[in-house]
Amino acid sequence: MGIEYIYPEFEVVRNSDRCIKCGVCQRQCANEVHKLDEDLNVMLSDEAKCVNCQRCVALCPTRALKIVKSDCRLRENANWSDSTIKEVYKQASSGGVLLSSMGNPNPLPVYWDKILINASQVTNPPIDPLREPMETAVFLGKKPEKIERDENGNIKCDLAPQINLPVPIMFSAMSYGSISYNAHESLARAARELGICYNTGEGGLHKDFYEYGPNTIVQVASGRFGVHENYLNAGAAIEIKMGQGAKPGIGGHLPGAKIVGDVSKTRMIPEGSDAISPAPHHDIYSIEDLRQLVFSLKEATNYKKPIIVKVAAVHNIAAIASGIARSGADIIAIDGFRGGTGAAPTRIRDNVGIPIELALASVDQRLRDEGIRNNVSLVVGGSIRCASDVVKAIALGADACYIATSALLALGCHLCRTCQTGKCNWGIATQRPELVKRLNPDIGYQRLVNLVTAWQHEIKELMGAMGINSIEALKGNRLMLRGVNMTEKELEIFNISHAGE
Amino acid sequence: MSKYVIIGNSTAAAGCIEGIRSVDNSGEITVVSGENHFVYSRPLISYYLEEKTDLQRMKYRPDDFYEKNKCNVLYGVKAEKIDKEKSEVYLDNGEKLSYEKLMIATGSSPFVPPFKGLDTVENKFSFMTIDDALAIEKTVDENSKVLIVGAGLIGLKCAEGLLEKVGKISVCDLADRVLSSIFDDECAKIMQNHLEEKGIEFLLGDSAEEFNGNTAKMMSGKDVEFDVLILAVGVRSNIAIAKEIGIDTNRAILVDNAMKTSLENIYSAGDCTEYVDFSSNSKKVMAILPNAYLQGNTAGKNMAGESAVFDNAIPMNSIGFFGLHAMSAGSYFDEKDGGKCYIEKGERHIKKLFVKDGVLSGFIIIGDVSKAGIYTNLIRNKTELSEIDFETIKKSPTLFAFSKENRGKMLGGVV
Amino acid sequence: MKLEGEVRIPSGCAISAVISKEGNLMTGESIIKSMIPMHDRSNGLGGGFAGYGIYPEYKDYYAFHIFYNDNISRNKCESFLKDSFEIVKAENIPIKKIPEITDVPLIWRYFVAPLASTLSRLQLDEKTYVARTVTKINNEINGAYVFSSGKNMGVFKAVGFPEDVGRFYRLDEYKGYSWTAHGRYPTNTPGWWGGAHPFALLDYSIVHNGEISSYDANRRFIEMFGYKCNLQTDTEVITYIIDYLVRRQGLTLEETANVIAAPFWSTIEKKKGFDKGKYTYLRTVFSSLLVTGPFSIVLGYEGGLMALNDRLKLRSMVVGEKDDKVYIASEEAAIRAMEPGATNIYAPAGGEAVIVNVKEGKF
Amino acid sequence: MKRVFVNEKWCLGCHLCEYNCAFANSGLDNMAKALKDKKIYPRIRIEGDENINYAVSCRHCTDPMCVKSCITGALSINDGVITINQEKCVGCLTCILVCPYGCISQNENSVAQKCELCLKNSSGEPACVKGCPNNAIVYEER
Repeated sequence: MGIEYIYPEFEVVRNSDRCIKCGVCQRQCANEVHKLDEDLNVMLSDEAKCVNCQRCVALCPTRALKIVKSDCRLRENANWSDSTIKEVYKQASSGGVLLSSMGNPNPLPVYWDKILINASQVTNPPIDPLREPMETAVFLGKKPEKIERDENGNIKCDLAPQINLPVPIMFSAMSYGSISYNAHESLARAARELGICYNTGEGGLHKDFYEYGPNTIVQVASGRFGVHENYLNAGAAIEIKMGQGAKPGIGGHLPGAKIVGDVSKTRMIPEGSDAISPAPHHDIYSIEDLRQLVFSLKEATNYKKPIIVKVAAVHNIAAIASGIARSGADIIAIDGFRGGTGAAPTRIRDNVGIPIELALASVDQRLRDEGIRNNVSLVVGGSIRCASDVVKAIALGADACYIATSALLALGCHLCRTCQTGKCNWGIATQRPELVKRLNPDIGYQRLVNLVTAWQHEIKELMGAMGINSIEALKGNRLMLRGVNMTEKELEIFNISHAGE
Repeated sequence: MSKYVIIGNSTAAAGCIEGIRSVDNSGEITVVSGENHFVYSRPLISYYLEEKTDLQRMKYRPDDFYEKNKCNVLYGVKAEKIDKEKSEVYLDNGEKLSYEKLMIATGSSPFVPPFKGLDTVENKFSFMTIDDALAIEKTVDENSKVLIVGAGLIGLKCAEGLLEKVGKISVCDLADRVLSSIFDDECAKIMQNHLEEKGIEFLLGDSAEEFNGNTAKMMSGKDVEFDVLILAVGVRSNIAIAKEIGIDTNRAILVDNAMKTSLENIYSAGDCTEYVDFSSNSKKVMAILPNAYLQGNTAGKNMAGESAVFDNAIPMNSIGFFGLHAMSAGSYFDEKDGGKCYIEKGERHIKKLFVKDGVLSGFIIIGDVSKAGIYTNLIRNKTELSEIDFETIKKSPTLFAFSKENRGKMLGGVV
Repeated sequence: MKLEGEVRIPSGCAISAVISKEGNLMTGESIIKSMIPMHDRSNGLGGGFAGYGIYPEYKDYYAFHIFYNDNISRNKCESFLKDSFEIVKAENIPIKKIPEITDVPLIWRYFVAPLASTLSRLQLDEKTYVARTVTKINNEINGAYVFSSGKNMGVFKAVGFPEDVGRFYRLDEYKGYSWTAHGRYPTNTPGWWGGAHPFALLDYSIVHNGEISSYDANRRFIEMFGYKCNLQTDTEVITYIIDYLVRRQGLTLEETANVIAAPFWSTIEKKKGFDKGKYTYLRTVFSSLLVTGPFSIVLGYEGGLMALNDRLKLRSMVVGEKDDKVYIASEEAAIRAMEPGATNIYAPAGGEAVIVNVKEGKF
Repeated sequence: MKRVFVNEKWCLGCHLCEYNCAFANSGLDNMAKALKDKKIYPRIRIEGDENINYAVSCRHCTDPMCVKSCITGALSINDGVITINQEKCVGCLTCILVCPYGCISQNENSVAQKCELCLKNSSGEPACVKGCPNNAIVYEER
């Protein structure tokens, strides 16, 4: 109270004409916001605990509930926003680093929204995806520089290992531990049905999910949790995680409270011990070290698995990517600064890294300038929100996109951004059994399948409109893009024309 | 084409008809109905008095029941005699019926003790049939003083049915408690208190000894004035017709678990039979409607050539008086019989669970009877209580007491 | 208004071609005639021809056809050429002044051979060297534009209707075993001579009708390998793709067609054994060279022609035959104009390459 | 025949099924109107504790004790579905005494009620199934 007091951010508005006191809100709120007062026979709310996850709103059978932003504001100040001031209060009270989850919510430019897509008119025909074949398959991996022939003159058709995707979308890394077993099962099953890949993240691979191996990317991060020979050989590819868009330059910290049962077994660390991923890989202090790890992993898997190197989009990303492309990596994954996280220091999340759109544009161009674009595939993530974002990313030069936040939304996430509390009311970012069971993978996987299928339809529509009937012909096809509301410099980096040009 | 003859036209007969027809759709079925009524539910006669039902709704089966089941029903006709050699049944109208399979479902009749001076009572009734109910209804008015002899099920249901229609009701019974056949003292007291609160007067451990017009002289010496006398002392199985031809009988006709009597081709079911109580493993007359149906149905199937058994019959009752419900099932073994009793009790409710040999043998509940069938099922299945969470199920009947696996079987498939 | 090369200009077109499998020579008269019935497919802003086997006396020399804006650029270019090549002949390309063709630049022709000393110094094969030189001139010498650079072949193009361009260049005076022709319908250009088609590099020449939607994907990929798409035209990028695949990667024309108009995955899935592997391989490795959107092209090269449609056959193209000759055109009328008695007229399927070669030793 | 089944692995114990059931069988078109400030009499009930929950409703037994034991003939089996004629029922509760699953209960008028798969109301498919937020209750052939 007093100096410590911060007025709640949200208000629970309950329409008493509609509330039938069924108690569903009370039973479903892990934050214990709602309570039936037996004496008054009314439902009461403790709004200080509300994180606006909308679980109660979504389950209230009479639509009696809504959560609104509190209008109890501090005195207006264009420099000192409410949230800035409250962060100062919190830190003055706790003395600690502020933590947040999911992607950077601040109003920084979203370049996807400043890029518009072309369509065919008159001089060439748009193509109707319902009538004509419309191909969205891609192969990720290193392509040979030179065709070779055998003694009979036949082309030698042995390719380096590839990931073959029917649609250029994969689910990006989310570790078992940061998200629940059921969330992982949903992702794995959806990936299998869609023929795409999901990514274990750095928490190892639960024994139940080895069967989804052909649709799994196994990750090796700085903590090396759950990494062993079978694990490396279990997936379709191995991803070395050097960085994450939400928190470039820092490691991870999964509190011991979440290292329970199967999470501990899967990570191969004792129950209750904190899972700390160091900021760097302590065997990689430079690019030549990365090359060694890449080849160690290739050796361990008999050169059967493509190696992905994932980095956060940072200032010097083009040069970094060029280095990675020459390290023996087959695929480079770049994670933009809006990418999600289960927990990150707020200052890092909100201030470090660059937008994926710019990173992609400059990396693709740099690799082409160096003539090595075909030696490596490029996967981008960090807030790919919809099918048109995918199309724009491909047209800027990506081979495929990683999606995670959108996948979580499909699983029920309402972006309340409090994953770090472990009390996810939607059963996603939690290990509490009673919460985990709220995500039925039968529903979850189907929704993921629906989402990607819907995006695929939209991608086909957008391609058809452009007169393109294969995604290959879209890759790097920046002529299909125009900018709006951009400076000359931005247009130059994107290497696109302004709309109207 | 088989010829089936059913003597009787109540629940066991209906069960028998449905049993036959589930196997044999063409055999000829003849029903000999002593009462001049479409099959109706006997226990509803008290509800009729109470106006909770009517003659139409009392019908046990839809109006097209006999037609659909292709039955020839002889109303108001009684079977007088069976010729087992010729396989024929002689009727009181002089006709005879030949049968291949015979069902004796003669039920029971009110037992009227030989009271002195009973013939001096003008308005005296039994309470067994719809005709009894109709006659009582015609006789009573709001000032009537009714004396019911017998505080068993029949007497008390009659009291409930009449309470709103008459001035006063007194119930006497030689036993010192109400519902003595299903309740122990403790339970009986709770129910008695409830009935007394509603306005019924009890004279227990006391009974009429002699009647003189509208006065009953009690054993205690007391005189009780009444306008209407209802005799609900008990019932006797109607077994004469069976006994006559040498069918094995005790208090009632003895049947096995296929409902066969000791004579070939002759079956019996319902209140006129005596058979094994699964909960105590002893032969009993369990004159309750569900069992009558189940017996009749089993018999019917067997008469038509199947081999069905009904081998887990238990005594059970579900009764309510003025909103207070009571249920009982199985057998009650107290400690001297090697049993154990768990009791949960309050002023207006009680629950007693009787356990013997590691299984639930019986229970009595007054008050919240919801889900009591789960207990009944424990008795019927002789479920080992060690396999379930008895502590949980003691508090209230719930499938939660079963293992996850068993619960999965119960709820996860077709049962 | 931006000029050709400064902006990408979509255009519709007419194409036509003829080849004698026996290597019999034909004057350019017939191919000019073929463009007349397709007059409406052009808008007078570009027309051109390529003839093969037309310089038998200089067949061992690269024939450079060059537009100059003026003599300054010519002098600059010629002095550059002299440093790198032996020039056996330099001359104006003969033309006939006609009112339909105006704003004529300087049009020169050189028969050249790379200096052996230069080649050995640079450790380059002849063709690579020539291709580089052409790219260099076109990129670096202002006002000079090499529009034909093959041996024993030549491209003739101008701003105007194709039939006028043919007369302008006096093509009836040349004899070749194969000819291609192009009429252009650009939608947004003042017209520039260099921008007319065919587009050629070494002995490859391309006439193309269509507007490909994969342009920038193709361009940005091919530019990794030293090509510069200055004209921003489909023809240019397709020429470079073919040069890259055939000359530099050593693919056959069929294989090249399987990259440019790759079979659908569903089609590849139905193939068996080696073929399935090969198609998958080609499509995977050269995914960025898949050309989508409408096109019909005729590729001319030493000793043959290849016609190819996009996978969905979004542009018309028919093939006909008569005796030793094979005819290809956007419309059957064009074939009939060349040979009224042509038979076996058919429309090749989308993605189906039609390759016609002159008999070995006949060219 | 399709029946209602619960998978306790996914039952959250939210009790929405009970409210949806009560509403579907209320004959009213608005849940607040139907249930506000009223005791509900659902035909499906949640059992369990804080960790394990599951919903129970009539199993529609192939050999139903309730139908055989009903003293009035109010319960009957029609095309596999066990239905009750509440006009006939006098509330003796014998059915409750014999149902092995505890699936029959008393309604607000003290007569027996049970799940009739929403065949008699306007829900279309069983309301408990339709409203279950986690697909813990399904309506299917097994």
